Amino acid sequence: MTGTLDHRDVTLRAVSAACKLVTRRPQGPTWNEFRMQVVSAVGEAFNNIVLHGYEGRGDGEIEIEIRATLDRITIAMRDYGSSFDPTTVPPPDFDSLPESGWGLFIIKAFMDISYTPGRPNVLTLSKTLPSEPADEAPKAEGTPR
Amino acid sequence: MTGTLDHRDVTLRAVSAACKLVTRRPQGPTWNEFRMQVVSAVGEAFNNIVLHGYEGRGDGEIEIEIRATLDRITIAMRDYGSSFDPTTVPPPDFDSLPESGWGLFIIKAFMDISYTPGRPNVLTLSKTLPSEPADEAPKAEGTPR
Amino acid sequence: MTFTISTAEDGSERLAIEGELDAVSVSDLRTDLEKLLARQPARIEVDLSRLRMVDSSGVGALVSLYKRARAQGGSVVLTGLRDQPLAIFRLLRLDRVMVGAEIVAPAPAGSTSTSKH
Amino acid sequence: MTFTISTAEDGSERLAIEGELDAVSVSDLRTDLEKLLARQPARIEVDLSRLRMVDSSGVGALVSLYKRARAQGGSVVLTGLRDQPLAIFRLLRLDRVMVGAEIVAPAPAGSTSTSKH
Ligand SMILES: Nc1ncnc2c1ncn2[C@@H]1O[C@H](COP(=O)(O)OP(=O)(O)O)[C@@H](O)[C@H]1O
Ligand SMILES: Nc1ncnc2c1ncn2[C@@H]1O[C@H](COP(=O)(O)OP(=O)(O)O)[C@@H](O)[C@H]1O
Repeated sequence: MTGTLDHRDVTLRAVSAACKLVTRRPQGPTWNEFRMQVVSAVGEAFNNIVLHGYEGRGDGEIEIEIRATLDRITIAMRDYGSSFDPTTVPPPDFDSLPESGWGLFIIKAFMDISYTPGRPNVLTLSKTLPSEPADEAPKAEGTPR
Repeated sequence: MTGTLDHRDVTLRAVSAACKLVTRRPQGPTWNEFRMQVVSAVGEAFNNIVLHGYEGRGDGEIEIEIRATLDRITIAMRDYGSSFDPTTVPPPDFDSLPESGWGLFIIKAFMDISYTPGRPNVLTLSKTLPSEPADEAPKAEGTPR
Repeated sequence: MTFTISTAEDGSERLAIEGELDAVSVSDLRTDLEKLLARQPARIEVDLSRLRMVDSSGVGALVSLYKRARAQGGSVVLTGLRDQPLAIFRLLRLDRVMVGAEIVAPAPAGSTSTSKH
Repeated sequence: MTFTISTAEDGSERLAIEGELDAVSVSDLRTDLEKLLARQPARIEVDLSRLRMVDSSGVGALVSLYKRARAQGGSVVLTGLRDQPLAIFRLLRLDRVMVGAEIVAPAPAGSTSTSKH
């Protein structure tokens, strides 16, 4: 996967498909929100690697690893561009209505993040699917969990 | 992901989407065959875990991990069912036109396989995208590889 | 997976399978294949031109049909194999044994037809 | 992403954005947004009822439109936000500042319209 924004769609489609692997019922408001948040966060992270890590050069590689277990998805993104320290990026100054600087805030709001700088830089985003509120759960179907 | 055959489709769709991540040109006969072989092999492996590993019980978990790097895809499948030794399964006896026993042969023909029995059993299937024959490659586009 | 079985006036049968024939969908075929074999056709044409994907369970069902029809003295011809199913049949060396001409004669007029979806 | 800009006879503008507004597609909007702002409209309605996805670059473009229009003395109202875009606007606390009534008056008759796909 090359780090151009054209390739982001393909990544997001794979991530979206993988979100269906974390549950036996990929539907309902809880899962819909889970998928929306995962896809949004990965999209922001992809943008950042292309625009900051590779400074828009468009020839850098981004390796994507997607791991789905029951109730949890983990996406590791590896790039060979410049590194940064996500813990020192300040949150947006909401009152000044900034036009940029929202990306990392969205990522951190929606997913758990870990970052190891190096060659490659490894950004790992993960998220646990919250258990469904009782009124969303399907009626008993006789299949033991 | 639960180990029922109903869930195989969802897995295969995620794998198919991830096949687009291994190249900057997910198209053409070489890539089409790559994807066809990967999806076929993973489908057979999923069937086997459900039908043999979990003996059709339908309540076992299968964890799927998909890793795409440039030119290579790796799919790890973890299950908590019974173990086996893929190296001792004999190849099909082609002359007798058997009605079963083709699955592992298809898997091994299409992908590299490694298997570690345990809890979980880990079956790892991987495959390198062959480089395109020269006449399939796109005309020079000015983008360095 | 959807399929259509048509019986011609001369007693030959035509089975057309569309979509994905796999470990799940193969069971939908079973009853109708039993009935088809019970009619002891002299010839079965299996049209796979619209089969998109097959797995080893689907191959198993087709091999079983082939062997049972032959054991009854009938002939089976598979037509139209392409894409993934063709690759699987080639890999399993079934293409030379089981696969007939790629060009399918249209079903004769006056044939009766049952269609399942 | 596709968008439509309509100018009403009273000089107010209506911008409707459909699909996905992201770091790639946002650049398609830029020239037309410049032209729209150059017309110094007293009111801009941004209809987002058919916006399916937005990312931070898309949000940035909308915030920029909002701030520049306001600096010119105009008003901007965002309508129809839903699903992922609504979740993003809420998260970024933009929903209370920038978002107006959810019910959109139809564009006045006699408005001129330019559509981009
Ligand atoms: N993958 C990355 N590689 C290098 N720098 C990054 C990366 N991601 C983010 N950054 C740095 O963090 C800053 C904040 O990023 P973000 O919150 O996404 O906002 P924006 O992209 O709008 O600047 C960026 O301006 C950049 O300096
Ligand atoms: N995941 C698995 N767990 C346990 N046993 C397996 C598994 N996969 C394959 N096997 C064993 O290997 C044999 C051969 O498998 P395969 O070639 O797929 O043919 P078939 O499934 O038609 O028997 C199976 O019959 C089974 O005994």
